[in-house]
Amino acid sequence: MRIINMDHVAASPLLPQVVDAMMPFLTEKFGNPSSMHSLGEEVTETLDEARGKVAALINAKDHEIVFTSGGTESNNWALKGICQASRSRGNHLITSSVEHFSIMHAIKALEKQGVEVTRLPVDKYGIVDPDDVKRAITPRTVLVSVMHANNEIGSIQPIAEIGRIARELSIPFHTDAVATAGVIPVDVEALNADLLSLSANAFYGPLGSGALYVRKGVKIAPLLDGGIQEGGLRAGTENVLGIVGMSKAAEIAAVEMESRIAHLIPLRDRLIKEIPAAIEEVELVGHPTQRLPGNVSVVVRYVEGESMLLFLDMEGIKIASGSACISRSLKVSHVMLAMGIDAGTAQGSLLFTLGKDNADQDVDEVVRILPPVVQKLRDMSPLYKKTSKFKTIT
Amino acid sequence: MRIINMDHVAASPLLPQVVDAMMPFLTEKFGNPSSMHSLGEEVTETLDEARGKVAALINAKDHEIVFTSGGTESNNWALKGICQASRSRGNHLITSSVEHFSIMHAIKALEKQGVEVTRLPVDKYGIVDPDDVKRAITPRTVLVSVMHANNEIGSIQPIAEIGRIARELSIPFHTDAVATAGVIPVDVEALNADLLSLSANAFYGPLGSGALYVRKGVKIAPLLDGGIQEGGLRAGTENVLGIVGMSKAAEIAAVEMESRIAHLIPLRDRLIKEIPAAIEEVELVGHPTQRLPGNVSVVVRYVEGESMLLFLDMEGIKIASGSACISRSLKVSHVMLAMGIDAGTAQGSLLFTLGKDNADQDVDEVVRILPPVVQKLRDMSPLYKKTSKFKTIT
Amino acid sequence: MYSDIVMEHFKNPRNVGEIPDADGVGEVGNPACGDIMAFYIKVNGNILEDVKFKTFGCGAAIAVSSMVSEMAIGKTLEEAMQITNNSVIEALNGLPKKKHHCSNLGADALHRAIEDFRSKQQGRQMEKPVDGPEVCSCPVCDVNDPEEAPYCNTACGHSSPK
Amino acid sequence: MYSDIVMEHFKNPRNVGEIPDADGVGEVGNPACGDIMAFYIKVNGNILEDVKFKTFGCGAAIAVSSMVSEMAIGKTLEEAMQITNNSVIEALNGLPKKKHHCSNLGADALHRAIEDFRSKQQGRQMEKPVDGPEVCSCPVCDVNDPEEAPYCNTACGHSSPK
Ligand SMILES: Cc1ncc(COP(=O)(O)O)c(C=O)c1O
Ligand SMILES: Cc1ncc(COP(=O)(O)O)c(C=O)c1O
Repeated sequence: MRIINMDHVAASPLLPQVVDAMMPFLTEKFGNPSSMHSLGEEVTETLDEARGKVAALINAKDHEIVFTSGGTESNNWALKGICQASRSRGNHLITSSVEHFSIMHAIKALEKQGVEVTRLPVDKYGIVDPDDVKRAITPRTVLVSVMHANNEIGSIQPIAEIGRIARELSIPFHTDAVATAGVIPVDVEALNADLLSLSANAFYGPLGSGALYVRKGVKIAPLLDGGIQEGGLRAGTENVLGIVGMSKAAEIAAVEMESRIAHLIPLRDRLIKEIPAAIEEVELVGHPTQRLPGNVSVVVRYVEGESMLLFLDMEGIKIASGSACISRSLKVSHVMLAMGIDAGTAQGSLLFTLGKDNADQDVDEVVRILPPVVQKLRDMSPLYKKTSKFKTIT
Repeated sequence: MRIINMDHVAASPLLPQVVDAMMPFLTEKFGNPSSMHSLGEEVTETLDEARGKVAALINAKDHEIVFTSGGTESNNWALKGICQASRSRGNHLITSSVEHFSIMHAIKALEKQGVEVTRLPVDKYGIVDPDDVKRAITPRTVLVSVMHANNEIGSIQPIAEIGRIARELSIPFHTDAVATAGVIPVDVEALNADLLSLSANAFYGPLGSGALYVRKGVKIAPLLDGGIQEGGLRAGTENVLGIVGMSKAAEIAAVEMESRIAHLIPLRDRLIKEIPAAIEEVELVGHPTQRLPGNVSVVVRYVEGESMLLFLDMEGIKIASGSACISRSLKVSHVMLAMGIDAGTAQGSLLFTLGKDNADQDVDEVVRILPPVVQKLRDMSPLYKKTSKFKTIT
Repeated sequence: MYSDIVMEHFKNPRNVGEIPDADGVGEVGNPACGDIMAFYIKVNGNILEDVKFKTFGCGAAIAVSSMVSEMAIGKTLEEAMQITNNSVIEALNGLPKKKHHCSNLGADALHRAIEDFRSKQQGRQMEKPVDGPEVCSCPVCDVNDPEEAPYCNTACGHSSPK
Repeated sequence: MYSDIVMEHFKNPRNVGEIPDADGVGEVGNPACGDIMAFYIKVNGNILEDVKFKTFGCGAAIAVSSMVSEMAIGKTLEEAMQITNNSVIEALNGLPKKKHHCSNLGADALHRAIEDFRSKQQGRQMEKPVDGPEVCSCPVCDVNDPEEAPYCNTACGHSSPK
């Protein structure tokens, strides 16, 4: 059976060039960049180059890139590190109500320590109004953190505008760009970002590798204290393998980005059009055009996401869902709730995240396989009114 | 030129079996363990197995192992997470004066937030007196953290005894076992440890991968908040590659540990005997027998470590030093200072950390090459009194 | 994740449907938690002559419903009341821990249908059942998690303090 | 890490030694920071006829000492006083940033030896020089770090607050 991976948000395969770049660091280049001797030095040089490649991807300067263990660490560090460093200035954070768990729960942890939080609402497309940011700012505000694009619903936020508002009032601005960096153009200057989180797997780099961009001059406390790796900002022996892989992936993403986007958008738009045409009572979640090039998020009424996902999995189609059963938290996506979608409807969430290797025939397959799966499950659903009251399907 | 790596504390090459185990996760097994579908599931199974292997290495239960980005994260998390979770119980920490930077500076960060700290002295071998631990405990003590063995001087602490004292008073006990786990027997039951940090490279696993053992029932706040990876204790997409490598390395370490130790101790003891025999005014640092099997730490008077290291590097011998010039902090090792070694003498630090591939002929080479290097540098040193006052060496 | 038996029941659920003139009906769950199960029973004497269900929920919920229906058919009411979460899980050759709460719903819905039948027999209107679990289960240690945390705060071995 | 010129001077340092009847002696540094340099000069008229040094320190410290001695020999005292940290670093084809503080010591020690010579000429005893840098430099941004932090707390782009 051909595997159709449309769950790139969860994991994308490494590019072959990335694997090739990593290979020497599995064998002969095993040094620790902290070592003074030649074994360490060759690795130090590699890390310097890696930093440059990741910096180039987002138009940053080399020394503004700090390697981390992924988007979650970057997000936790940005929030906790800025709050810690800003205690004398204030204790108020502004964020949105559709952030990733790694922002949402880091902020909850800060709230327990007395930090005050404004969570901005979103419109029905999941998008923040920059004017709300302006209104929320107080003299005690130490950070604005709004994600660049939402991984679950695909909507892209007006980050440049939000960043401009924060910059005018000299408030540091962080954006979680895990869903966008390496995927669509991300430029820390254009976005007015002071801190920006990214994660390697979004652009076909290894899982568990990421970076935080920290604009020169921004005061941030370390999350990991210890040795003087990463300019004293992030201690710990570096995950050299991950960094090498991420940087190679970043280098390639910069080159291929335009053609990847041009490839993805027509596939995305076919699914957005053809799924609701084939199945009644299916709705698109998120903004129709202001969205990630590979993101198709829909809700299918009267059925629950995991059951659809399992049938699709058996047919070789790999996707995700924001339903409660699938979430390890057993709660329906807070993102959809924030957009005004009710919890019952949100259970029918299906999330297709396309990648560079998806093709038109993959879309054909989804459009062929999904409708009978949905029908079978609707026939079993006590919520589905249209089914003949006494019909059984066994 | 044959490379003689005696800097295993900085980096050890991956075992070939570890590389083999990692390979599939560079290519076809790219899934995210959080995914519901088959791509994720095969990886989830791998992580479960990996947890079991790491647990077995230290006699823990599977669910007590939490994967981290290395020893530094494990140490930071143990300290900050316990303090955070224990606010209502107290705010006093007990530690030693010879801990790794990742403990020392995490504690300094906590001190700035009002945590009170007792730093226990050490004897001339760098060893803590368990009675001092007992005396330091107050009703407000929330954690005792003393390392298992010191990476720089090799001395092994009386951890089981310190753990017993803490256990009797129901105070959580953490030990930084980065230098010992996978190297010598580490058993969380025998050591009475409630939390234990380990790092994969100590036993020929990848850099930037580690774990924290958290005994069932111990209350700890997350350092990385977010998704429900690692049972909700450590959010973030897992570094699957690193975890797979670490677990394979752990599995092999458990099997080979005894023979590795039997191989290392005679090499270590030859260096400990033959270096001072070949060079006058060289002293062993740390305990002569209560020490890591591969650790040889000496101070060479009147010369500075980096200059010796560079000459050895040119001859293919890779070692480390605790001298200020080598430390990225430009400060001499706090460990040696705590042992009562003066700063000037400590500059002459040389640290040989042997690995399983070192052989007798490597020891021969060191004993052959080191003495003329030292003599050349002593002849250049304004501190070396014995040289003829007017002799030049050019 | 799921055992072969679970997958078999999920793929080919037995006894799906409604019974138009059911002697008892039981419904539990709510869409917010992701599962709703409705059980319909036909009683002959003291015997469950027919059992049907409709389920909105995850794979486990569907398999559990199917298994409960199979286990119940032909049993006496007393025997059917003995069907427990654990016996269902056992019959399914196990369920992932985080899915255990789904199996509770299956037995509950059946029991409610039987109670509904008994109430009707006694000429009483069964009191409107409280809606299923108001709080969803902890995925980590399988206790109810009353709070907004993404993981269990209370009963797991490692617990994360508030 | 080091340039070829640095390595060359480190491996084969020029002018190592002491001058028994030196006209001026300058010593800077302290062992706690890892570097001590002692310079000995022989002055003929206004010219540095001979310069020798002894150095305890890292590779950069030795190379800097050697380079300073070479640059100084044959120069007038005034010219030698113009030798700066930067000119030494330049002559060495650069030094790693974290080693910049070593190069300061080389020029300083030479200048002290010259001052010692001048003081003696004027029949004064040179005031005992203060011992080298009491605080060691920040490896990250190369400013003095007065505190115990392992990295620079003040002037780097990213700074970590107290
Ligand atoms: C928007 C967003 N932020 C943060 C993260 C967390 O990144 P990581 O899984 O690398 O920790 C993710 C992961 O999917 C994400 O989609
Ligand atoms: C005793 C000790 N603890 C902690 C660490 C930090 O571990 P890592 O480098 O994996 O962050 C080290 C590293 O060498 C160590 O030797």
